[in-house]
Amino acid sequence: MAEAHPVGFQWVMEAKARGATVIHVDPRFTRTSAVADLHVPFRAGADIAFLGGLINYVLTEGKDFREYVTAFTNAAELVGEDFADADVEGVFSGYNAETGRYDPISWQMDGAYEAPAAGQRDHWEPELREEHAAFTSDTAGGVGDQAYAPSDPERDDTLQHPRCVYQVLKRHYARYTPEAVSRVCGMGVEQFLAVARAITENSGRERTTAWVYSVGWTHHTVGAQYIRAASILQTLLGNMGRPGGGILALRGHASIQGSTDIPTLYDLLPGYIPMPNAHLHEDLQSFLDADAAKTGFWGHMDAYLVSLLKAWWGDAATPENDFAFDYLPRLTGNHGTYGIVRDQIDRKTFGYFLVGENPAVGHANGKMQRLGMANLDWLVVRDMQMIESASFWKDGPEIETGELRTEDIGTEVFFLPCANHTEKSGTFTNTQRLLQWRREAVHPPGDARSELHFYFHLGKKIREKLAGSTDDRDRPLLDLTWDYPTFGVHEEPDPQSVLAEINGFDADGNHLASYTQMKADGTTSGGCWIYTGVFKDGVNQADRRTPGAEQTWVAPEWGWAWPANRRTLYNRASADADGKPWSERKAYVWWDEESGSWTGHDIPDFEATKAPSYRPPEGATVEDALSGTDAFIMQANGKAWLYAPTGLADGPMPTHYEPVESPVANLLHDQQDNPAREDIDRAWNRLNPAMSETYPYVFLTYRLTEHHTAGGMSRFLGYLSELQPEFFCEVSPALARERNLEHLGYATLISARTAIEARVLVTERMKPLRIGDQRIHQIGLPYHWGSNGLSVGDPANDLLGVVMDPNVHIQESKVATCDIQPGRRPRGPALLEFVESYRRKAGVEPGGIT
Amino acid sequence: MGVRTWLGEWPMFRQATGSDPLGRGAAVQSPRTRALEPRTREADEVVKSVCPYCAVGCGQNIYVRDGRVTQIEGDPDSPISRGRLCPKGSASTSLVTSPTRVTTVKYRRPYGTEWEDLDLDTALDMIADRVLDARRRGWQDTDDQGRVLRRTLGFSSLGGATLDNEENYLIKKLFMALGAIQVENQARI
Amino acid sequence: MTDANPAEMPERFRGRGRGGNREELQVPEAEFRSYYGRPIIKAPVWKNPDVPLYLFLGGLAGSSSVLAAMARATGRPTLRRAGRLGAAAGAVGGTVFLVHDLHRPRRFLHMLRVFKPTSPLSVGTWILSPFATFAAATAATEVTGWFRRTGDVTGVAAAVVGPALATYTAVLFSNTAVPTWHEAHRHLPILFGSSAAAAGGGFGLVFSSVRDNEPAARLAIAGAATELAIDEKMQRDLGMLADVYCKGRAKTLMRASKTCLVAGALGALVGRRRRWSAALSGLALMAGSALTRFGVFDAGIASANDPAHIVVPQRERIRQRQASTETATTPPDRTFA
Amino acid sequence: MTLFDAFSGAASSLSGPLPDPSADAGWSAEHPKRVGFFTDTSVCIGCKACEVACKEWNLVPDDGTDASDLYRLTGMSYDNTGDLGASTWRHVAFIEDVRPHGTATTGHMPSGLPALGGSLPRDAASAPPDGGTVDLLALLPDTGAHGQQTPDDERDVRWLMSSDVCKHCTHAGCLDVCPTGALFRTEFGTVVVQDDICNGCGYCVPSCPYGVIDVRESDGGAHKCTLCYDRLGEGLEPACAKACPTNSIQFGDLDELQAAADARLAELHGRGVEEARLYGRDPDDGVGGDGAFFLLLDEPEVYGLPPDPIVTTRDLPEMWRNAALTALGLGAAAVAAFFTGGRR
Repeated sequence: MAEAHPVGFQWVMEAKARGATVIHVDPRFTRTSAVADLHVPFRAGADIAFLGGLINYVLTEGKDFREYVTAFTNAAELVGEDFADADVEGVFSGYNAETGRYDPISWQMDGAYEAPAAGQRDHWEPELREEHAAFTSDTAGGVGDQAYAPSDPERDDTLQHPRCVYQVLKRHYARYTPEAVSRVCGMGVEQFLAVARAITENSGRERTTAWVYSVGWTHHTVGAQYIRAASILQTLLGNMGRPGGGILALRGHASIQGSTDIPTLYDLLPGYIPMPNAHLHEDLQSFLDADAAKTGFWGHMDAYLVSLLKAWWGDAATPENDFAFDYLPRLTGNHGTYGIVRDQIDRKTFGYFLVGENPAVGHANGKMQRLGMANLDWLVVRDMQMIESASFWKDGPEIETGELRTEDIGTEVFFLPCANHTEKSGTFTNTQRLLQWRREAVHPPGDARSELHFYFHLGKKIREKLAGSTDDRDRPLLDLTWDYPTFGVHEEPDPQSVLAEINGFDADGNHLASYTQMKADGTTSGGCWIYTGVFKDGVNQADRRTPGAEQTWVAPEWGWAWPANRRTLYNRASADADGKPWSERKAYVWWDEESGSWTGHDIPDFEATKAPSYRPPEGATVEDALSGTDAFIMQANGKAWLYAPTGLADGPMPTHYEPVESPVANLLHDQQDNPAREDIDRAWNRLNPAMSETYPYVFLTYRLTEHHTAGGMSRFLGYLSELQPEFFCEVSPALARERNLEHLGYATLISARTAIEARVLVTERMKPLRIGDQRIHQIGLPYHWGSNGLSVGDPANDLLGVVMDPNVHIQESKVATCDIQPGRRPRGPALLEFVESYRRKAGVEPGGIT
Repeated sequence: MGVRTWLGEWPMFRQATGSDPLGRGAAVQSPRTRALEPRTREADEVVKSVCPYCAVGCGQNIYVRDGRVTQIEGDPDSPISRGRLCPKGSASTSLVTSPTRVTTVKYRRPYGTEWEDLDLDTALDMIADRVLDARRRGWQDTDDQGRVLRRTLGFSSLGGATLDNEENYLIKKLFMALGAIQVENQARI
Repeated sequence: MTDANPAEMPERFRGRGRGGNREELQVPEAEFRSYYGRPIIKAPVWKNPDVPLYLFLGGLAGSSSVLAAMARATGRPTLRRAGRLGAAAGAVGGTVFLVHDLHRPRRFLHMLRVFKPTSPLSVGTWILSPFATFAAATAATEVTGWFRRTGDVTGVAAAVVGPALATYTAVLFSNTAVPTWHEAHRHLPILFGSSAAAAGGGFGLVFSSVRDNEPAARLAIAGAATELAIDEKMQRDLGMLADVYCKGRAKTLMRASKTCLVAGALGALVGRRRRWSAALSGLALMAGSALTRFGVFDAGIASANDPAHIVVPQRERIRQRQASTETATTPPDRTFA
Repeated sequence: MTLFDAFSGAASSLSGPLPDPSADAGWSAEHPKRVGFFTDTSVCIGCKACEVACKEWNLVPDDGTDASDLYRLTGMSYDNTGDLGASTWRHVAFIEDVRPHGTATTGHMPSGLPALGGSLPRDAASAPPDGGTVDLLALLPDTGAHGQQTPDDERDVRWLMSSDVCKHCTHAGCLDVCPTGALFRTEFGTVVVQDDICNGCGYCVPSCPYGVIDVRESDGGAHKCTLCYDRLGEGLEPACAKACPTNSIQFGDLDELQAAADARLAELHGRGVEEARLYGRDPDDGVGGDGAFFLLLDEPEVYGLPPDPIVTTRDLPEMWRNAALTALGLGAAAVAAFFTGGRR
């Protein structure tokens, strides 16, 4: 955190000054470790073993916060009898070895089918489940026809029933003993126990523990399950929805949170509404039936979606045409970025917009990325600097090796300069869901324009070109609401008008104040329901800047947090079942008996006047179906899920699988790696075999404080480049001895993809680990470099292959294997032969560009 | 400048006549030093902004003079950052005033070996044509089972996560209307 | 170094913390810690040969001016003429080198903004300026034959200032944080003064007739002898800080200087009366003087670049201070040598 | 105060404690309080925001003389700036300190401890200033009769970071030796170079006991931290202190900073961080105390700081005396040369 989010880290340091214990669990000793109370080094990719070990410790030692667990979680609910745990084998029931996918029907609770609040939805259309399982990667299969029946599952509030979630969980993690954790992770038993004691002693009524993670948890083939494991632990310890608790994702880009909220992601519509999959005879209602829960706040998905459709297609969206629901294109599988690149290489897709993104450096398997771009008809790059992704046809690594020739690359490239953050107004959504409005300070120079300008005018041009078209496929374009007011000589669209559209309007054209005002009858509009309220009262709430010193510590008047300006989600859980704070120290939101409403430091994430004693009547739906203790209001049953009967593609409980490229066998289960992971098996994406002697070392990629991701915003700046001027690898003295690496000399790193060179930093901060009988070396690789800019070097990401998490299709880039040798890498075609010789030795099929 | 003034500005004279005989402070201060003031004081306006690097969302104050950014500093009002910035955030002035920044359209024709210049409007028009062409070529009305797809796979987009919400919104909206499902983002990476 | 017994430390821990030149270390290795062996203070950015030559010329001019005035008084016309020209040439040449040494030479006159007794360079400027004026005026009367009486007066004035010009440069060097210079602040004035005597005397030997050159020879011999002696004492007193004189270019320069001084002094002693040997001796003495300045300059650069020169003496100082606090004696807080 | 008084040291103008250096430099009684930096390295995370913020504000050029020199790794941990200089007014040092296991509890550090106590002194590495390669391996401890290395996982590491800056000494060598008055003491008690005056004589460079100030090749002027003199007048804090994410760099009135530092030191000692110590805090030290002082977690020299700096001008009166006497001696010798032993 100190490395990549230094200013956020001030609060950690402040907590530390007030007596908090800071524990840093990281394979590397970083600048965070340097000021932590305890640094726990361990093997990259072993996080679930570690977290599972902590869960096991909590359960076997009875350290869970029992009142919290019984009040707010599904611990007491019984899992269906069909469920079979992963156990020694490491595979849950429902796995289909042929398709490599799970059918989650056997994971269901006893007597109830619950819709997930996120993740793998659209499971519920009976006649389509087999088709789904066969060829949609998004859907892990369907379940039975009782899908819509909201019913309470069987439960045992004593938590003793062998099939209750608590016991299932306990059994699942029983094998994750401290000794097992020590063996798998390479950390000492005492070290593990120190962490276990620290977090359990620091959780409960009086104290809370927070977990903070970044892409070190998400860049794995089991990434989603890493986060699940942490959420199970935090829920058991009662650390969710409470001040000083939570699982905090430190996101790495100014508005990457916003990019998921208003997603430029293929599988989502704004506000986490799933994109519709292709089905026979699907209409709006059947989509909602399949994707939306009937209870909890997702029960209003109809209002959110209809308002969205109204925002996009205005008067053309009518009850008669299902509010233009058919205008939305349909998914049939994985169209994530790596699949797109595969299709580019296969010449199935022809054009590509790169908008402030530099995949030639920043994405796993750079060769694959560049090869994709070289096979396009046209490429539009919008950036401030001449990044590698714009100039790959000229100076990419494949030009040097002769794999590609400039004269043979047919890609037409448009480089359009873009405006920077001072040259346009708009909102970023930061890592804590806070929208902050930036005001334009200066006009962009030359041809530089904002993305708002570019896409607005591109849309206008396209609509002009199609004007008068009678082709049905052009209706969505021609009916689109696309008339934003513009200003200035460049006709810049007014970003406030866009934000206002996102916020939404009622039938009279008034700004909506809350998503609870949204209706499914077409009388309201709103582009992203979770952002509704950001333009409450016609005021740009994201532009509020009451100084921090002039308001409470929660600072509700700085910017605007979704939803409804709540700063901590599910904060109803900061009070006990009766609505009283768990402790004075940790009071945050509580039930005020006198006024008959929830109150506190934050805006309650709960219906304001629903008393703790409220119990839903039979047949209640949406929020009415949630009781006064159901704090997790987006969940269909209002409970935090210790066991996830649905929503995940790779199991209801996190299970330790080795990274695909691992130097060791899975010591906890027979199954070596995630059986449901996604591969791209192509010559340009060869994988190192597990436990390969040819590629014996683990490497991990990361950022440095002094640079920013793929370097487009840092490698071109002198003040930053001089601080970290060259690409380097970090190795332990032991590895340096083993491979004759010289400090400040060059090393060549080799994987089945390619070989790259880096300067060597020999440092005691890298530690070899003992895993079983093996000594495992880990190599650190900051990934910021490319061929352009002031500070140059080989891209570390070129070393990586692409293999993905099945839930979110994110690549495993935080751990892989390689070899390392002293000296510089071969140049030109010799590099290809060098890499091929390694593949031969490792028994990997021939690779490269074929 | 009269002799008196000149003499009065001569540090030796001030050494001899003033309170700084050793010539270490007040006596040797130059007129230019005396007139020194922070360049932020000359700013025409101070614009509230947010750091464009990571997602902590530190507040920034942008100092502008004559339509140019002269300084970017942390916004002390921000309850998130309290006026502080990391090295990248502190380099924001360099970022926005970078001399290597490309500010005109560059065009590489198919099989070309060099960049060419292109008018922005022409570029936009060419891109619109290419979008429509790729959309047509990649169009799918239904799949082989007759399921309605109503989409195109002809082109795709990959956005960085430093885009504004409003920008992402327009991208998503336009692509959905085009039937283009392949919209992706750094958030996937 | 109070928290560990060096004897218990592995050999490799006891590095000098320095990259090169280990082979020439003649002093016992001292244990010290440093930041990657990097220098702690900054070495002078003064230019070479500008500054050593300025020092040499200043010394030559200063002593020559006295010789000239005395020669005028005692009726030694060739020595007078040589001294006057030497003083003027030294002053003008020195000024040129001093200005050239500046990284912003056009601002030379900024030196005249202030008079700072804390700055040897400021004081030196205020010495050099009048001296150069007097010496140049004197030399002008000498050459042209005009205003001889005025020339005699300015000659005396120059002679009054001259010795200061010759010795202030010692303060210039020793009033720095460069250990080998600073800790020699008792020796350097004598070294530079005697070196100036050798240079001025040598100049007189070269350019005056054998009839007039005896005072020059005496001054030069005395200067050379004193210089050799004080150099010896300085290096002894400097202790480990003298190691910079025992290696690298400074070692070569100082050895050459000694050779020249000894040869020149001997030559002056026995060969003063022959024009050619007097001239040769004079040249040797001047060379010796110049080489000393170059040697001291180089030694200072090497000292500044050696973190051991900062850390070891300062640690020792701290140790002695602590020891004296414990035993209630006066702390020897300045010198460690 | 007369020139004579001042120079003779009677007014503590050259060394020793000096409560008000601004007044000593002729500023009137209404001058502002002395300001400074307290850099608490125990909370430094080595982010280098200070380096960048300083350069952005002061428009300091990239460091190094040419491009090949500029963007080169030094191999000194994450420090690629090397040291303070004309174009580096804040410099963050990184020290990777290794000690064998057992000098502290495994991996356990008391709360508030950035590192373990009780260290085996050593150089972090030996990087020659000329940029050659460094043999880090040679510095690793040997154990055992057969030269077996201590297993890597049985050594502990701590990583010290510290943002160095001009000390703005009470008795500033650079200021005292400056012959033009370019360097001067401001009304805030700080030491600043006036670039319009400096003629690049370079005297300040070797006169700084900390190796702070240097002459920049590109413009020939001497440069160093100004403590953002231009900002102070407007009531703004210096750019580095403002940016510092963890408040490792604290700016304020010197007396308040000293009190804060004393409290912090006591707190750390109370937590068992025995190796914490203040550096430059003591008005009785060789420079009369620093305007910018530090809390360090190891010996100063480990951070590249002199352990016991003394301002060179402390000895100046004696030097002048010696030089004057020698000058008299030289004059006398030259005169004597004309009389000794009569004329032959």
